[in-house]
Amino acid sequence: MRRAVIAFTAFLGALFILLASPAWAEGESLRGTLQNQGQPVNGVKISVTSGDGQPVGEATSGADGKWEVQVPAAGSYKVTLDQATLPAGTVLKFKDRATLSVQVFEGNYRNVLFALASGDAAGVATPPDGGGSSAFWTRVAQLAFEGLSLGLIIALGALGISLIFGTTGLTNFAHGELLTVGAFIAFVLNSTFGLHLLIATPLAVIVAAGFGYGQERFFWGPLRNRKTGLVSMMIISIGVAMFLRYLLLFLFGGENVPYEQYVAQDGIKLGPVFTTPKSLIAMGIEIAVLIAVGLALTFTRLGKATRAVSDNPALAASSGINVDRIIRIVWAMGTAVAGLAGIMLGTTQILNFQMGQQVLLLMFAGVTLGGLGTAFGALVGSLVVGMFVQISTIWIPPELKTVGALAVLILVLLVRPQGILGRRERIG
Amino acid sequence: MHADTVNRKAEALAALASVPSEPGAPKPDPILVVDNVVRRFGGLTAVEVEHVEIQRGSITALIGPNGAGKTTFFNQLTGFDTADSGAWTFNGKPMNGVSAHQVARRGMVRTFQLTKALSKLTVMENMRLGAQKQRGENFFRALFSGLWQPQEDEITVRAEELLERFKLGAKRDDFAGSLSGGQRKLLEMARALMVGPELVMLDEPMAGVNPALTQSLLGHVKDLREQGMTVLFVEHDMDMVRDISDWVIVMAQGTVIAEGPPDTIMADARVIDAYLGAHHDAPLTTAEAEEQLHQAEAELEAEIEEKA
Amino acid sequence: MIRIAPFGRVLAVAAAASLALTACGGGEETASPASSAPAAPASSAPAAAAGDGVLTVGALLPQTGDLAFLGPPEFAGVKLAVKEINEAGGVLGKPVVEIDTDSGDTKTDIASQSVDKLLQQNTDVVIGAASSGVSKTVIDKITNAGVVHFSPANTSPEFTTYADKGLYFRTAPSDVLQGRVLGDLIVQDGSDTVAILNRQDSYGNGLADEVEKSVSGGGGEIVVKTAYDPAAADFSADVAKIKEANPKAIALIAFNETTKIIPELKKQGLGPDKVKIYFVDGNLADYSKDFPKGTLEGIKGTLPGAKAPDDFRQKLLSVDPALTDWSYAPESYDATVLSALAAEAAKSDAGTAVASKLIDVSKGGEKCTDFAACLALLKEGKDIDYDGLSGPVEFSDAGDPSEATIGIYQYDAENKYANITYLSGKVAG
Amino acid sequence: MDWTLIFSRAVEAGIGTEAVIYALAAIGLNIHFGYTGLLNFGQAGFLAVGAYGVATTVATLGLPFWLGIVIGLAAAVLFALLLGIPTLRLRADYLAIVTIAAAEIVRLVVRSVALQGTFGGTDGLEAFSDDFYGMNIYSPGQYGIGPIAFDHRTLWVLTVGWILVAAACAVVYLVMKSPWGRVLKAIREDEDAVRSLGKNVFSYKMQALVFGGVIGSLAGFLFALSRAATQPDLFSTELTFFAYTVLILGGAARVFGPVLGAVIFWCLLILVKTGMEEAVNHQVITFITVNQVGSINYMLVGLGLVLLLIYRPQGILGDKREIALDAR
Repeated sequence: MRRAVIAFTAFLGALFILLASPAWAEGESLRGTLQNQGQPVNGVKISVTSGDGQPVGEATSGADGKWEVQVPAAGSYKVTLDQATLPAGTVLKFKDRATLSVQVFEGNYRNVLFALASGDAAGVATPPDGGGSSAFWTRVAQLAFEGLSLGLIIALGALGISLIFGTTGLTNFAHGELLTVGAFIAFVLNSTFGLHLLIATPLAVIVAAGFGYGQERFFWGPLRNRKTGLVSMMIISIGVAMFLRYLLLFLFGGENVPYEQYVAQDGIKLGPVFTTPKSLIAMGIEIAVLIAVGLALTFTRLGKATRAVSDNPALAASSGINVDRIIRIVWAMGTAVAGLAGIMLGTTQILNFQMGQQVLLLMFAGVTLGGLGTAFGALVGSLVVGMFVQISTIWIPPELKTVGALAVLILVLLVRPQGILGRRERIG
Repeated sequence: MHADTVNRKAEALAALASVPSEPGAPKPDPILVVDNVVRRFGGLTAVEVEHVEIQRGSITALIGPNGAGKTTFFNQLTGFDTADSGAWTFNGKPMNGVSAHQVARRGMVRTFQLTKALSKLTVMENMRLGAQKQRGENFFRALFSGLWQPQEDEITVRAEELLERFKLGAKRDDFAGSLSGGQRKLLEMARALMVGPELVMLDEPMAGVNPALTQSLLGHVKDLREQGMTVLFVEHDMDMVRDISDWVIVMAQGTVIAEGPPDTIMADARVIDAYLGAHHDAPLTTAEAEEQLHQAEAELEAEIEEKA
Repeated sequence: MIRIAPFGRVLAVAAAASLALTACGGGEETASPASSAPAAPASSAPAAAAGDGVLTVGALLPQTGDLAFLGPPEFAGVKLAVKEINEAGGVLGKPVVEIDTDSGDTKTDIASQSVDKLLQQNTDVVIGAASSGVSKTVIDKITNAGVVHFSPANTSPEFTTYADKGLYFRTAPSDVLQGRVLGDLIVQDGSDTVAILNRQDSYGNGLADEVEKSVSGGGGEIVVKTAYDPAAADFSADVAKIKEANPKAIALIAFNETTKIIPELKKQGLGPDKVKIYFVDGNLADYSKDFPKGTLEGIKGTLPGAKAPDDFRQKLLSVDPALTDWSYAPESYDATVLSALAAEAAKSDAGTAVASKLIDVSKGGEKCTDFAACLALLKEGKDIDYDGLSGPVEFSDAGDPSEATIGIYQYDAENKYANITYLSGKVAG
Repeated sequence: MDWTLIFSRAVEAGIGTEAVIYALAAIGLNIHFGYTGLLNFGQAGFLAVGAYGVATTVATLGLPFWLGIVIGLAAAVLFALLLGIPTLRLRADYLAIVTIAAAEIVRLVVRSVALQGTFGGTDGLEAFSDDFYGMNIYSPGQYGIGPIAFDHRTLWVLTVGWILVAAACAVVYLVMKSPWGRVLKAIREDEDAVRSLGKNVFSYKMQALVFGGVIGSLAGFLFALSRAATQPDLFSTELTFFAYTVLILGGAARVFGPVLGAVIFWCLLILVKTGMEEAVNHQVITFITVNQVGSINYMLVGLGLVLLLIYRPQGILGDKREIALDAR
C-alpha cells in the first residue's frame, strides 16, 4: 500500500515537472484541472477574456480534467466556466463564481480553480460533509476532552504544590521545573540508554522521587532548620527554578525534542472526539495515580499523618508524628507525581526546557481555585482550570486562553479568597 | 484634668452600683452597646453575644476560660474580623461594618494578645506612628519636610511625655525589638494612647509579663481610667481581675454567661462551673480545640520571634 | 512601493559626510584582520557612519531560538564570502573583518545585545537577522546608527515600505512572491477549501496574507485563517478550529513549532494522508530525527532561492563541515559580497556610503558573478551588475530583490525534503 | 582572548542601559517589597505597561511622544489600581501568585494575535522613538574614555536614564524618612498593628504599589526607547526575577541598594558572559559552545539568588533586621 502511495506521489511529481517546464519556457498562461470529488470532469468549456473584455482564448477540459489557455502577456484576465457544459449532477460549488478575475504575472503560468460539487438540477450544491452546528459541537466536545487531558496533568502537578504548601508553607515556584526535570530524566533513559518509554517512565518517576527526597533532605529541610522565612524561601524557589530551567537548556538545548516512542500517532475517533491511543493511556495512568494518591491520603496512616501535618504541624508534632519525615515523603511523592506529569506532557505534546514553566501558573491557578493547601481542592481546581482553558477558546482567541484562566484566578480571589474547597479562616 | 484617683474609681463604682448582676444588664451611661453579635467558623459558633453594655469611665474586664471566644469577640468589635450578624454602637453611633482603622480613628483603640510592638522601628517611631491626622502621612506632602516637620515636633513632645510616664524614656531610640516582653506591652499601651482614644481595649495585657512588672502594668491600666478613658480588657486569669476592674463580664463557649462586680462574679457558681468544666469535665468542642491550637501556635511563633 | 527617493539618498550621503566632519577625531584603527576575531574597539574613533577604512561585517544570525536550524548555512555563507573576499585582496585594500553574533529569537533580548556589541565594534554592515520579527526589533537601532541592515532571509512584505532611512536591504525576496507561488501550488493541486495556520509575527502574517490573496485569486476559498501564538504550549484549540472548518488543504506557516503542530494535526484526523499540507521556508527542514518514517510523506513546501550549485555546497562544507541544510546560504553569501562591492564602489566602508552604492552594483552594468571578477571591473572604473548565487539580485529602490526564484519541494518517507521544481518571477507583478 | 573587550563590555553594561533599566525596575520593587513588604512578582507588568503605553500611543495611534509618556504613566497607575484592588488584602503567597499572573496577562494581551493591530503581536512595536532621539543633546559620534565608549544615542538614553534614577532615589529618600515612609515600614512589619492605630493600611499599600509601579514604568520607557522597539516577551517573569536579584544583591530597604545592585549585577553578568564567550571563541574552554554560555549565565543568576538569600539576604548595603523575609 505504502509503495503504491510513493509511486503515485512520484508520478504526480513527475507530472508536475513535465507540466511546469513548458509553461516556464513558453511564457504566460492560465490553466487548471476540473475535478469533482477527486474525479476529473471533462468537456467543460472555459473562456478567457482580457481585463477590458476582449476574448483571448477558449479551452475545453480533457479526459484528465485539465485545460489551459495561453495568454499574450502578464495582466488581469477574466476566466469564465460555461455552466451549461457541466455534466449532469455536477454543479459549481459556488454558483456566483463562474467568472473569476485572475492576475497573471510575468513569465509564469497561473492556476485557476473552479470548485465543483455534486448537485441537483437546480444547481444547488449538496452541503459538504461535517459543516454547520454539528461541527461546532464536535469542536466543543474536542475541547472539553483536551481540557480534561490538560486538567489531569495540571492536577498531578498541583497535587505536589498543594501538599508541599500544606506541610511546609512553601509556595514552590520551582514546581514547574520538577515536571520538566522528570520529563527529561525519562528522556535520558529513553533516548540515551535506549529504554522503551514504558520502562523509562517508572524508572524516571523513581529517580524523580529520589530527587525530591534529596532536595528536601539536603536543601529545603536545612533551610527550614535555619529558620529561613517563608518569603525568603519563596524567592529562593525562584532562584532554584531559574537554575534548573537553564541547566536543562544547557544540557539539552532549546529545541523541541520528542521521546523515541509514540511520536505523531495517528488519531482515533472516540464518538465526536479525536484522540490518540497514547493520550488515552496517559489519561488512564493519570486518573489511576490521582485516585491512588487520593485514597492513600484518606485511608493510610501515612496519608492521615500528612493531612494532620498539613492541618497543623505543631499539633501533629506534639501528637507524636515525625513531621520532618512526613515532609520528606511529601517532597518525594510530590516530585515523583510532578515528574510523571512531565512525562505525560512530553508524551502527549513534546519536550522542551520551558514545558513546566508554561504550566506553572495554570497549576497555581488550580491550587488557588481549590484553596491553597487542600489536596482535594487542588484536584478539583486543576480540572476546572484545564477545562476552562480549553473550552474558553470557543469565545476567545486561543493565544489568550491562559489569560482567561489567570483572570478567573484573580476574580476568584476577589470574591472567595479561600478557593472552592478552602476554609475561610485560612486567609491571613 | 488630673482628677483625684479615688474619685474616678468611686464614680465608676457608684454608677455601676445599681446595675443588676445578670448577663446583658443595662448600664447608666454606656459607651459601647452590643446586640446579637454572632460569628461562626464553618459550622461552629465561636461568638454569640446577645446584649452587652460597657459603662463609660469604668474598667471592665472580659474574662472566660480559654476558647470562650473573648478574642474573637474583640476582633468583631474592632473591625479586625467580620461578624456574621449583629450590631453594636460606640458613643451611640453604629459600628458594624466599620473597618479596623476607622474604629481606631473614632476612639476605640485596641492592643493585641501577642504584642505587636513594631520591633524593627525605634521606640520613638512606634510612638509617632500612633499620632493621628499627620500631615506628613500624605505622599505628596511627605516630599517637603517643611510641611510636616513642625507637627512632627509636636508629636515628638507628646510622645516623650507618654514615654516618661510609662518609664520608657531611656529606651527612646532603641529598636522596639530590643525591649523585654513587659516593656513591649507598655510600649503598645503608650502607643495606643498616642491615638487619643476614648475606649482602650486591651487583649490580655498581663499575658507573658513577669510578675514583677504585672503590678506596674496594672497601675498603668488604672491610670487610664483616671485619665478619663474607658478600659475594656480581656483576661483569662480571674485573680488578676479582682484588683483593678470595676465590672466583670464572663464569657464561655461564645456567650456571656454572667456579669457583675468582681466579688459577686468570683462567687458565681456558673462562672466556676465554666472554668472548671472547660478544663476538666466536658470534652472540648472543635471551636475550642481550634482556639487552643491557635494560642499554642501563637505562643510558638512568639517564641520563635524571641529567638530570632 | 518606492519610499526612498533618490533625493533622500543624496541627503543621507550628505548627512554622512557632515557626520564625518562633526564627529570627534579618532585614533588610528587597530582592527585585527583575522576573519572571525572581533576587532578591538576604537577608543574615540569616528562613528561607524564615517568609515574607518576597514569593512566590518557583523553577522546577526540565529545560533539559538526558533530559527536556530537556519543559522549554520547562513553563517557559512557569510564566512565563505568573507574568506573569498579576503583572498581576493579585501575591500579598500584591507581584509574584511567578520564578527559573529547570535540573533536569538523574539522571545529574548539577545538580538538587541548583539547589535550593541556589533555597533560597539564599528560594524558597517549587519548581515541578519533570519527572522523578520527579530529584524523589526533591531532595525531602528541599526539604521539610526547609520549602519546597513542587510538581511539574507527576511521575507516579510512589511520591510518594503519600512522607514529605514535607505539602509535596509535584503537578498531574500518579499513573501509576495513565495505567497503567490504557494497559493498557486495549492490551487493547482485542486484544493478548493484551504486553511491557513500561521505563526503570529510579521513573517507569518505577511506570508499568510499573500497566500490568501493568491488562493482566493485563483478560485480557491480560504475557509479559516488562524494565527497562532508561537510560544503556545499546545495547539489543540487552534487545530480544533481548523478541524471545524473542514478544509481540503492546510498551509502551515510555522517555524520549529511544526514539531508540535504536526502530531496535533494527525491526532485530529488532519494528517498529510487526509488533507494536503504545505510548508514554507520557515519550517522546510529535515525532520528525519523528529518523526517516525512516513509522517510527513507527501507534504509540499516552498523555499525562496535557487538551487545551490554543487561546487558552492562543497565550498560551504569547507567552511563548516557539519552542514546538512543549505537554506539561505546563497543569500547570505550574496549579501556579504554585495556589501563588499558596494563599499569598494563607494570607496568607503561607511554604512551610509555602502548603502548608497548597493543598488548600483546589483544591476545595470557589466555582469559579473564573483567578487574577484567584479572587483577587477570596478578597479577599471566600470559599472557592474553582480549576479549572485541566489539569483540575479536586482534591487528595487526599496532595497528588495525585484526578481527571485522559489523552489518547490516535497517530503519523502524519510521526512526529508527534495526539490520538485524551481519557479522564477518578478516580485512586483 | 580580548581582555579589553571583556572588561569594556562589563563596565559598559554596569553603567549602560541594562543597569539603568534594572536600577529603576528594582527601585520600584524596593518600594513594594523592600519598604512595604509587598511581594510583587509582577514588576515586569509595570515595565510592559510603560513601554507599550508610549509605543502604542506613538506608533499605533500616531500621537505625540509626550502624550505617550503621559499615557504610559497613567496606564501604570491604572494597572497598579486594578492589581491592587483584588490582591492587597491577600497574604504574601497569594499576592505573589496574583501579581505574577497579572504581569503574564499583560504580556499575553500585548502579544496576542487579536490585538496585533494595536500592540504589534509577538514582534512588538517600533518606529516610536524618533521624537525622543530628536531631543538628543549630543551630536553624532562616539563618546568615551579609553575603550569604554557609547554612541550619541546610547549616551542620550543613559543621560536621561541616570537622571531618572537620581530623581527616583531622591524621591524615595525624601518620602521614606517622612511619616509616610514610617507607615509603610510599619505595614511591612505588622499591618494589624498599623490598622489598630487608625491608618488605612489598604490605602497605603495601594499608594506604595502605584508609586513603585510608576517608577517601574519609567524603566519600561527606557527599555523601549533604548531598543527603539518593544517586544512582548522581554517582559516575561524573568525580568521581575532579575530585578529581585538586583534588589537583594544591592540591599533591600536601602535607597541606593537597587542602584548599586544593578551596577554590580550587570557588570558581573556581562563580565562572565563575554569572558566565557571569548574563552570559547579562542578555544580556552572547549567543552561548551558559545550558545551554552547564555544558559550558564542564567544558571548563575539563579544560583546567585539562592546563595544571596541563604547567606546574605540583606545584600551589600542592607540591614538584616530590616528586611521582610520572615513575613508570611
